[in-house]
Amino acid sequence: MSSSPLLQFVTFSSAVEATFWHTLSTRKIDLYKLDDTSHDVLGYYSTGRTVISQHATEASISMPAHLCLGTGAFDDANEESFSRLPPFSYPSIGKIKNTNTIEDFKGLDKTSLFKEITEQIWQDITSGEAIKNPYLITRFLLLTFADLKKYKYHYWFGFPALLTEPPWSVSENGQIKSIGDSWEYNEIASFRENYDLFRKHSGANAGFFLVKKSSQNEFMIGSLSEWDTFFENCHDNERIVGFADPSSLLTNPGWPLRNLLVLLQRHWNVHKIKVICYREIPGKKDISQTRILTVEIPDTTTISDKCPKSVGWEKNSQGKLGPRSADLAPLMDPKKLADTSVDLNLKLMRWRIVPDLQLEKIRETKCLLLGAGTLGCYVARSLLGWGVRHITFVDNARVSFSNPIRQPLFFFEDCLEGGKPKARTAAENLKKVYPGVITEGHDISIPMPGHPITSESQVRSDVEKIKQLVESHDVVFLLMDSRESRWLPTMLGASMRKLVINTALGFDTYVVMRHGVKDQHAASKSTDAYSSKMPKVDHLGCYFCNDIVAPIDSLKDRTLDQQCTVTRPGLSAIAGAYAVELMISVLHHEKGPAAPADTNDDPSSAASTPLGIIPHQIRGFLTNFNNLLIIGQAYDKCTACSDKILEEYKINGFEFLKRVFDSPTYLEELTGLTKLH
Amino acid sequence: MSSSPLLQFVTFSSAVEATFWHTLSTRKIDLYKLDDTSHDVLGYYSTGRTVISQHATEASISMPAHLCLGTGAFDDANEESFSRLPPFSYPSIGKIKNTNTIEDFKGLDKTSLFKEITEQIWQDITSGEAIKNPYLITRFLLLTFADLKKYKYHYWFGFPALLTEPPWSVSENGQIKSIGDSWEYNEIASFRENYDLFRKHSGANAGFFLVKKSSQNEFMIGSLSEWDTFFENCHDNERIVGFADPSSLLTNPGWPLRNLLVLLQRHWNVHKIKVICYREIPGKKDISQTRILTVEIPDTTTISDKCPKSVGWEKNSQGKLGPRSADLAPLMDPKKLADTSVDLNLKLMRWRIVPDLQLEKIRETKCLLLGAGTLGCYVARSLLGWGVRHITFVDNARVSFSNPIRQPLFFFEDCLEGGKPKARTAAENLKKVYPGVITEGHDISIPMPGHPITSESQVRSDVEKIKQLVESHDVVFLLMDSRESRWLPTMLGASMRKLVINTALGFDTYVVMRHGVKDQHAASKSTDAYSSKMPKVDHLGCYFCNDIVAPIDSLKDRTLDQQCTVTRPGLSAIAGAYAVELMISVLHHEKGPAAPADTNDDPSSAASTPLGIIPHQIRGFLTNFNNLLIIGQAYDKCTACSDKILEEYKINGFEFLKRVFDSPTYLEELTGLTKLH
Amino acid sequence: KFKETGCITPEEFVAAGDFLVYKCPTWKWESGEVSKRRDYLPAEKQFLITRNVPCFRRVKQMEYTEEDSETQIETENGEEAWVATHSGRGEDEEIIKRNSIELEPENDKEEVDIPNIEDIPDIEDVEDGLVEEDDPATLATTSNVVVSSHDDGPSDKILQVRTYDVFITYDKYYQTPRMWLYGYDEHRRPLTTVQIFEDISQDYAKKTVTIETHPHLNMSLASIHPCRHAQVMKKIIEKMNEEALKKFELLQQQYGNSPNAPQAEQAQVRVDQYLIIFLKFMSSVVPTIDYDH
Amino acid sequence: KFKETGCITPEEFVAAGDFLVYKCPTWKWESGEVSKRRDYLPAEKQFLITRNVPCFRRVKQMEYTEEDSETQIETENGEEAWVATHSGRGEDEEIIKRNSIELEPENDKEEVDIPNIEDIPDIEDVEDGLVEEDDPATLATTSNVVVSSHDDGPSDKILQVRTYDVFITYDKYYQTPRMWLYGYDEHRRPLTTVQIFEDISQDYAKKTVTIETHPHLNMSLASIHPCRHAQVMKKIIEKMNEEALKKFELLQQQYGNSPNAPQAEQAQVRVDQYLIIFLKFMSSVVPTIDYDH
Ligand SMILES: [Zn+2]
Ligand SMILES: [Zn+2]
Repeated sequence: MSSSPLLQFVTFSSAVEATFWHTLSTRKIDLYKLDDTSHDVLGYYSTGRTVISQHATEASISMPAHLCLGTGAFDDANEESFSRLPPFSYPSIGKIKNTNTIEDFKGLDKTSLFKEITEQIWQDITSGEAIKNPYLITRFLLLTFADLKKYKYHYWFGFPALLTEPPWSVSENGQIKSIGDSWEYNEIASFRENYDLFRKHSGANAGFFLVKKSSQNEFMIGSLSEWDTFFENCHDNERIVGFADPSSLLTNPGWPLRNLLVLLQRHWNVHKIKVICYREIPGKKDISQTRILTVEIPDTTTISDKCPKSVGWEKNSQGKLGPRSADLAPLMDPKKLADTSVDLNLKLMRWRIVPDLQLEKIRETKCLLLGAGTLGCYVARSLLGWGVRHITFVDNARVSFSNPIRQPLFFFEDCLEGGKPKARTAAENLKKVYPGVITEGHDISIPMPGHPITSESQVRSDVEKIKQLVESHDVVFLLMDSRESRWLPTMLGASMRKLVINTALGFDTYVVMRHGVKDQHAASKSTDAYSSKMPKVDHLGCYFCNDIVAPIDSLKDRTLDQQCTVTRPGLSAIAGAYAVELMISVLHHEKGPAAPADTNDDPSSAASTPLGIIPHQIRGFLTNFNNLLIIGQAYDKCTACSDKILEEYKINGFEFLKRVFDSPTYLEELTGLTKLH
Repeated sequence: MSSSPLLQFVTFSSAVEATFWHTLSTRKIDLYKLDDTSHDVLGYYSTGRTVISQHATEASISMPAHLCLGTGAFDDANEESFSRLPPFSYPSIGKIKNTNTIEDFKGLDKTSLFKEITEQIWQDITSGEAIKNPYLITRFLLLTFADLKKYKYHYWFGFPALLTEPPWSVSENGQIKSIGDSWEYNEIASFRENYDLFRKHSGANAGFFLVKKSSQNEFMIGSLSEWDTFFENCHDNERIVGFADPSSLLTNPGWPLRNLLVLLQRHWNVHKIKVICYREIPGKKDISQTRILTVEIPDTTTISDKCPKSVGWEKNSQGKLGPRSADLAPLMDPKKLADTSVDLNLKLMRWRIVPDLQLEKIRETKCLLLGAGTLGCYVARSLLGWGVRHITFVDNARVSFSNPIRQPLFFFEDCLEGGKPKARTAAENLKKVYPGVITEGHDISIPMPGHPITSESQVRSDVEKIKQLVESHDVVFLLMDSRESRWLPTMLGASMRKLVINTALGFDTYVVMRHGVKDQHAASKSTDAYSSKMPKVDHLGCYFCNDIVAPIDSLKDRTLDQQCTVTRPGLSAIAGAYAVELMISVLHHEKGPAAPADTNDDPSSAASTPLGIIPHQIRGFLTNFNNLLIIGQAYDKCTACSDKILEEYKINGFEFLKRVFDSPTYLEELTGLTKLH
Repeated sequence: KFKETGCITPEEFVAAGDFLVYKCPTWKWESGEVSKRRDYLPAEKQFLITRNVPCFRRVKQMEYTEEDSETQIETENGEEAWVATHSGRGEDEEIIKRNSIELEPENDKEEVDIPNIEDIPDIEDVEDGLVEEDDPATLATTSNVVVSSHDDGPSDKILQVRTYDVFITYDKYYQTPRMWLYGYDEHRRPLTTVQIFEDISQDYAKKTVTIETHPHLNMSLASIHPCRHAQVMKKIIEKMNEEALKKFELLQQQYGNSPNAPQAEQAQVRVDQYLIIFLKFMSSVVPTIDYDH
Repeated sequence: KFKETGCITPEEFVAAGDFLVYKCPTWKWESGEVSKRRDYLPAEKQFLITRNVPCFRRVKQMEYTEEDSETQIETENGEEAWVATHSGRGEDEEIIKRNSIELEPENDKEEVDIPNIEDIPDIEDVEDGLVEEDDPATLATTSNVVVSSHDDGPSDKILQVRTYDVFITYDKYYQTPRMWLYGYDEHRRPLTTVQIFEDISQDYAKKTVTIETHPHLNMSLASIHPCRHAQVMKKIIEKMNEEALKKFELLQQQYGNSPNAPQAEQAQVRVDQYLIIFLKFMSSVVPTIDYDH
């Protein structure tokens, strides 16, 4: 007898549904609040399942013995809630202790909590309650701490199994057979049919049952409470107990059998009995994975009235005794959800239409928006739509009452008490649209040619800041409402070879353009594939290239009045969107900012990017609802991008700028424009 | 003596600066809170001013005797705060009692409050304090209630004047002369110069002074406290008192003289004295309006130690004893300010560029936006920019996490907990942009052809609601993301002859169009000026006019996938803005929705509206950054706008619609499209 | 009419759901949140769910065997099509096995990486002084694999696998069912979107997987967007009917004019079979998620 | 340089402000809100103000007399120009008179209309039991006009008129001064924007009047937008210098080569006179607001 191999049981593996955590969070917030007393929870398990390999030499693949908790876990345990459990499952009652803090969780007296459940099981066994309701012997303990802010859940299950001393072993030399190896086909069928009937009527207690063979070689099923009558005429070795076995291993029954055996020993002094480990393929009327074995302990073994010791703490994912964690943030943290949704939405474009779409490049492109007015707001919105994550605003104005209706990042509220600073407010509101955006606003006024310096230290630091901003961004958008303020960033952009996108509005006309950057490789590659295709423009111009006066006096230029700007309201939405789409297209050209310009004169020529052509200047006319694409050559006397200017800036730095700001004519003198007048 | 005419005094007229109310509000909120104890306030007045008419027969025009309260009114009364008063002004100390409620204000024991100030003045007179600081005799009372929510201020001034019994009369038969009629030119000059010197040194008390003629025929100035020494060698009739006279009337001195005379009588037993009513034109060294008179009371008149009676409540604008009100809302209520600012900004367009701009018509145009997604949001934004006040949204979706980055009326916050309903949220957020907008959102799903009805009562009420909405709006925007949902509003719009603007997006293409409305007068006016100019299209088509299948299956139409929509992010901003600009232009055409279509083929032809041409369809291509204007003729077998359909709807109403929703082929059968297949 | 359009009405959805639950009882009707109930569906039959569906391997680990019948379904415009690969997938489970070895170290690596979030190390390091009785009757477990060998049979092991909760809702707009997925890793931790994508047929399905709020639950889940469902279902049903017709004709030849001869209609797909077919179709999108159909 | 551009620096603004305050002492420097102080201006000289400026009539009531010299200032592009009408406006005050009669009933009507806001009727109806001593020494007042007649002179009356607080700030962007207005009606009630517009030259000025937050106060005011100020100021100064030069040449002819002869520079506009000129220019925009300049 002592040679019989020891019976080893498969422990439960907890399987908590996301909805359980969700419900716990809701209850914690709405119901429990700071109350951390224990509550009952209703779990369930199903019978084990094995996928048997086709190759007999290899091991079969088994599913763990899951004990599950779902949405309905907090319902009171009764017939109705049992009936809402998934089909083919068996209930298990647990006690959940959810702490308020992680420290409380760590500090819990786990041993005594575990002992409490153990004693409850023992109590139900000794009182006979477990005979009426055997499902009570699968009681479990669940310790949790819900980090509601991070959507993170720490938990630890305990499945108390009462210890038997000495432990049970498998009779018949450890033989555990499949039901098919033990019984005849029609015996199995009768067993299955009778069990299905039994299950229908037993509700929560269908997981534990008695089995005996009838005179007609049929297998009859009874409930534990019927023991005496059911087994009345049976020999000891004709008595069979069955249980719904969550284990899927061929040689090991699941955890519920342990306490069942304690119950049997305690009440009917069972020392040896045949056990059916009931396993089914749900809905398929296939119970071929059911196992049959006989277990025994020495018949001298007695059981005291004292509650036995117990084991059954679940191990964590590292196989150690310790809590587990579930991170539900990806599908519950709204910010992460927003990230995912935005990401997926953008990817749809690539998956469906433009396989060459460089979403990652777009995402990482750092955009500097000079001006947070109508254009700035619309450009920021479109950039966000493209998934650009780095958006920096520069503006020195405050939000005025007439702004919000035309500037889609501001609200009435932002105008109160003299108005919030625009740049910072635009950034703040952008974050309210999409918390994942990395954005900030700088309240800097951009020094302008012919606008003499009033505080040199201030201007010096402003220039330094603007320089740093241009340097640390990839694309510079000029979206100001004055012509002069575009000069400094145009010059800086040219000197740092940044992609500069410039947008300016008239009443019903607009221009969207990119400033040229000399193609550094153009000289060496004179037979470039592009150059033959393109008009003879080897260096695209900037906003100032068409000027014959320096950008000091915008008063005459009706389209660029500050504050008094009069434009058709739809214009900035259109121009802002084109500006962004132009940027996106340029990003897809191998030469980037130095890409040559396309026109739409020749519709037959292939587009130079996967997204289409990349023009130099788009001029739009709302009176006629049309656009014109224009290419402008860089001008060697340009007051902003010509070599003379860039050279002078390189050599004299701020001193050069100071002269520009102070003298309205200095730029014209320097470039030689004065001579042309 | 009794024949001498009675001297009548001009009362003070209160003149409160807006900044005073502003400061009061701030202090009430930040400092006083619910404490309504009285506080001192510092007022000021200047001398009176008359504009003398050129025509001697006509009366001269006089300014009221203003007693002013400004920003500095709450500063403690001391040398420093006096010095901050406006130039050429004299201080006056008041007591302000600001109540918490209008009921408190009404219930104030005004008589006793007034008496309190009266007694304070009397106290200062009897104690001699008023000799040292004569400005104390101009003490006043101010009762206020500040309605902080409405920026409305109720107030009542009391300027206590102690009564003399019998009253003072004007000697010399009531003669009151101008200084020029009384004195020589250099006497006046010496008086003016000495007074300026005196004023420089007397600070707050410069408003009351003594005058005597020196041996050099120069007029010397002294302070009240110098009375005994100053007038030591003067005859009674050489004694002159002067005061800064807020009155500008030729025959009536101002209020401060009353209490001054009481003071003189009380301390020096004055019964008759010459008075200089000092009046200047500020900064002009012109005191020619100064008046001189002699006043007297019977020398038997005595004055008791008891505080005399007093008068001096200010009358309200209706000339009755009662409080006044100041409404600061127009320039302090942020909502009104926003209204004004927005209005002015729009008017700038008309004033500067388009004199024929019909801002009022635009403002009153009621716009129905079917769809509150990317297009709906952008269209609403542009409408707001144009000053449209009536914007109604219809949508049945909820805000999802991927929405806010592309739909500029939604925020991350709106996505939480399953997302807020889009239509209502769009309306709410639009109000946050501009509280003056009249907007609402309806959570209605638009029934679609070939989408069978699941709940007839629901669909019946939805249809009814949509019908009412189309009816009660002037313009219907179709901004949905599915083709089929456009059918019902297209049909309704056609049957009610509404302006329908339809916008649909592809990946990088879009169409913005207006649905045609038959020109009801076209038949009678066949030689219409327009018709000769226009292409031979007598009735513009709708969105479905090009179809040869009914709008039941949009699954094939890649550009119109619901939710899975893939478009370049800039597209909706552009298309939405064009849609609104198209609407604005159409509103400026005399025929409105029935206006014929322009193309931009012939740039020489004059634009048909002050804002430019009005095309039928704008098709945009982002790959080429260009637009195409297209004109489409109405199709007599159109499933949405043809006479057959409209007729059928007119006759059978909802029964017709039900058949359309239930049967995917009914529309094609009805119009005869089936035969063409 | 579902044969012509591929769409079904709410009533048909309920009928097909009832049939699914009858045929595959692991599926279950649920009522969801009361506030989110749709009135065109019975209160107790708002959506279908099956829980703890195992998913043994990732799509990329799936090998194409010759038995796989590829059901290419062409769309009119000849563009991307739904390919019902592996619709004939059967017991080619040896792949699982072969992969399970290479899979484990990968997972182990992942596990070591997981507790790198602020407070987990504390938690996992707790150990807590908690020591359990040494119990020989408890089957020892190592990491995520339990191997129990005995003399007279093959050794078997518990493979910790991914599991999914699978939902089917009715989409009112598209008039088709819609599938939703919630996945758990080998340690029952919720899967991230990126991880879920490993179980979705890369080339085709990903294009229409979105994360959205479940219409009946307060949760966001991955969902196969139904924008092409009707189209595909129509094709599949047509194909099935054609094949059934061929079979029927063969049978009729055998029966001749016998009164027992089967009726043509019997061979045709019934609307209550819609969800069974739908799940077959979905199994080309999520070929490794082993739900019952 | 201000002659070339019409612009001035902050320093020049302060100098011109000081000169204005010296010449027209009703103007006063103020410091405004501490938090809104601009560091390019002295703390105590942030902006200029003059208070209680009378405004006797509305612009539309203003009649053009032959004495009015219209100073048409043309802009390059020949479009709308600032017209300095009434720059020679003097004592044509009879208009006020003539209008004051027709104006009163208008105002009376307005007054009756004003208390139509919810709680005012109560307030104005209060009467409150408050009865004052009958006092013969108080000059009786009726509505908004007080008429006091005496035997030996013309009767005169107090005309309740509109008054304005007028502010001048420095605009950093345009480098010009900027004028702000806050108006009160005959009963000292703040004017609405529409009312203020009645005092602004309709044809020209309105186009650039905006309501904005005062840069140094926490209030919103009507402001003449400075976008054309520099241009106009330049023209005016040029014209003045031309005229001064002509005058100077005339004088020089008289003086001959005398050492007492005036120097040409003396005839030229100095920068500290800028604000005086500016106010003259502004008086074409707000011709009836009678501030000191
Ligand atoms: Zn350039
Ligand atoms: Zn049509």
